[in-house]
Amino acid sequence: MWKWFHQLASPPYFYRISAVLAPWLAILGLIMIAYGTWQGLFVVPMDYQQGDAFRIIYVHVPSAYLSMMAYMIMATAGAIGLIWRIKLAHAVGAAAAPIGAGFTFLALCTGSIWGKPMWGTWWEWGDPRMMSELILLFLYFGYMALRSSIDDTAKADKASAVLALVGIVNVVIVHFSVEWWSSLHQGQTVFKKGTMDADMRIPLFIMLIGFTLLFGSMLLRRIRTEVLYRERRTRWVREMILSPEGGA
Amino acid sequence: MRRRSATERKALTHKLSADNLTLIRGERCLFQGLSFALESGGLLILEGRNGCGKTSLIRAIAGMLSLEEGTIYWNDVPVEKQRQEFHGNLVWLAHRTGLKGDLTLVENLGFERSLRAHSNEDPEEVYERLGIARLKKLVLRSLSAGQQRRVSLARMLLADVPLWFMDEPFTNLDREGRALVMELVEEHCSKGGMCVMAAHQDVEISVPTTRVKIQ
Amino acid sequence: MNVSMQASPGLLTGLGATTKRDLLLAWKRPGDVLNPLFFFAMVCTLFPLAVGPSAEQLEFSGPGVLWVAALLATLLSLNSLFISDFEDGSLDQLLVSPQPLPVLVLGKTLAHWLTSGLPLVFVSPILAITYRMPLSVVGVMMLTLALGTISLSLLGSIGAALTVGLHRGTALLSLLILPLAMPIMILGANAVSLAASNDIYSTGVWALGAYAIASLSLAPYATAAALRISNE
Amino acid sequence: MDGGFAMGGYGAYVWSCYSLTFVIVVFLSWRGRLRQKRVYRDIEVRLKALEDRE
Repeated sequence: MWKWFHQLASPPYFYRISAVLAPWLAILGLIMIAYGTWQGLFVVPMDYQQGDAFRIIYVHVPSAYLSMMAYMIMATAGAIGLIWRIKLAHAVGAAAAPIGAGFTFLALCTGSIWGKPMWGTWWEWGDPRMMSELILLFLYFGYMALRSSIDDTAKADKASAVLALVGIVNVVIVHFSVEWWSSLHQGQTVFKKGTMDADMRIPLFIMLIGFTLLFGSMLLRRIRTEVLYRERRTRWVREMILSPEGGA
Repeated sequence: MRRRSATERKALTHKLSADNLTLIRGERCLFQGLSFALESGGLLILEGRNGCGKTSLIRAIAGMLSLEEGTIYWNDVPVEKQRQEFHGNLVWLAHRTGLKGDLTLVENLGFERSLRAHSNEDPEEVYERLGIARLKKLVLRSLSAGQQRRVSLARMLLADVPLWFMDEPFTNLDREGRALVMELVEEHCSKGGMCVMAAHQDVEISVPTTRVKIQ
Repeated sequence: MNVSMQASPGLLTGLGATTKRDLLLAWKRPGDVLNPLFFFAMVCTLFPLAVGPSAEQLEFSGPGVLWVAALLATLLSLNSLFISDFEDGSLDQLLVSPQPLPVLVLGKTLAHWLTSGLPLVFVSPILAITYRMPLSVVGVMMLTLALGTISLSLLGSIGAALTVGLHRGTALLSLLILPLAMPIMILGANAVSLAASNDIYSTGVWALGAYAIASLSLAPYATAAALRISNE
Repeated sequence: MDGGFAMGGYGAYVWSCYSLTFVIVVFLSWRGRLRQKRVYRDIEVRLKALEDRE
């Protein structure tokens, strides 16, 4: 297991294996998303409380979940990179941030569109989940801004890893403080997490897996780019690129 | 646990060595596979043109810059495993003096004394010798660059450590000042100290010297 | 333990010396201490001009305005926490000192709080009274500001360390620190509001205290790591 | 079929969410692909130039 881990952390090996893996993840993910979307939009009966508007959860929940998972990946990768000095880990962090920011933005937008028919407002300051997502988006922006303003890659890697770790501690605190705050201000009655019927739950489950796979494929592609850039002076990159068949 | 006193520490011989150092800064590989060893009483000079990576190397040896590859040893133990111990044995002198322009000489050196082990030498004598005794009460901002340089030399002399790091010690100094620096290094090494120096000009000195040339 | 005169000075000496040096520097450059205070007062002046001077409005928005202004003023002062040390080479000296870097960093942050947070605490009552805050609430506000600015200084020192030596450091520092500082402001401002409406405000105060203790024990390590990275 | 697309009056909300999701997913993968191509081409150009010089 440990040996395999080390092998995976070797850039040329990772570069080769991810080239095979990424398209399969994408295809599998897209099939599941297509099925889930069709089910979610047309097959699943509408919710008796929210009507057809509840169908938004099939895109909202996966994007909210991915926004947090991307941050977890970013912070974990940062810790691994700082502690064990594995360079590939920093590449993972750099690759996860823009995707995570994209899904956070998506989660905010879909949440807000869902909120309009449900609460009658596009934005509800009193909702702890929306506030946490917003602050998460700011954290992503900070992370990317810090990374892009340091020219030296190695330095940018380490500095942004520290920031990601400080941020992850804070995400938890943000969540609790916002929850306390909204309890003071009588947050609008957010829908209760009622039990969902199985035929509603299964498409959501499929969507979650599909989005995760698609995310994995996007992440792999970006990590490959990062690896290529960081290893641009090494022999294996030189040999691969100058070889007649190339290695895109 | 008993801490070693200065005299005991000086009686010991120390060793600073590096094995297979590689350093990459941004786009450039500054050096590769660099090794050296320095023992008590010796001087290590890092030579090369301006901007060739001397300063990066000396910073890396002092533990301020992380290396791509290689290990630096203090008494045969990797420095990263005993950072505090290693830093307790060195003093750092560089172009940026690390002295506060708004504070007086005495205030500046007083701060340093509370961070680092200090020698038994009388500060007044040291000031006298360096020709800065008259400036004691002045704010450092009002001193010339050469005089500020001498103040940082005073900090070096007042610290009770075997290892001196000097990054370009001759800049901003007149002939007399340069001769003084040489004299101080010779004296330090003859007492069993050691010195790592980065310099872009030739240094003629009667101390066992190791030279590392960086292309 | 036989500590001879030549041994490296102890931790508390290092901590005290760094604090003392920074306080001395602040004393010689009072502008660095006063500017954030003027800024604080000016932001507090802006709000009534923008939203109107009615007593009801002021009473209602007072805690929030004072807290936002305090947050921004602290942010303003954080900028210079490590910059001069970075420029004159003092940072190099701190990094190669035999004292543990987190301790020295704590000393510097303590000095920062004494010259930025604490003056804010003492200036705030004057502005609070102009916002018609009752005296009993002013006490709560001073307490939350004192606790909150400790955390702000500590948390901000991480951001200041990460951005030291960068070209666009100032703007970046706010971008990094503001999201992290939000919980502190939420806790502080709402505790004061609760006190103003005669509610139980102790939850907020306790949480701020816990936050301050947690950041006292964790932030210096992060700042020290960030400084080593930034000064490479 | 009309009832399916109108979503009981919530059609605009539901469809805008799904299209936004589509747009963002496409945007993210397009950006990823673009950057990959750019980095690859930059390295290729640099290496070719180096080879020519030798």
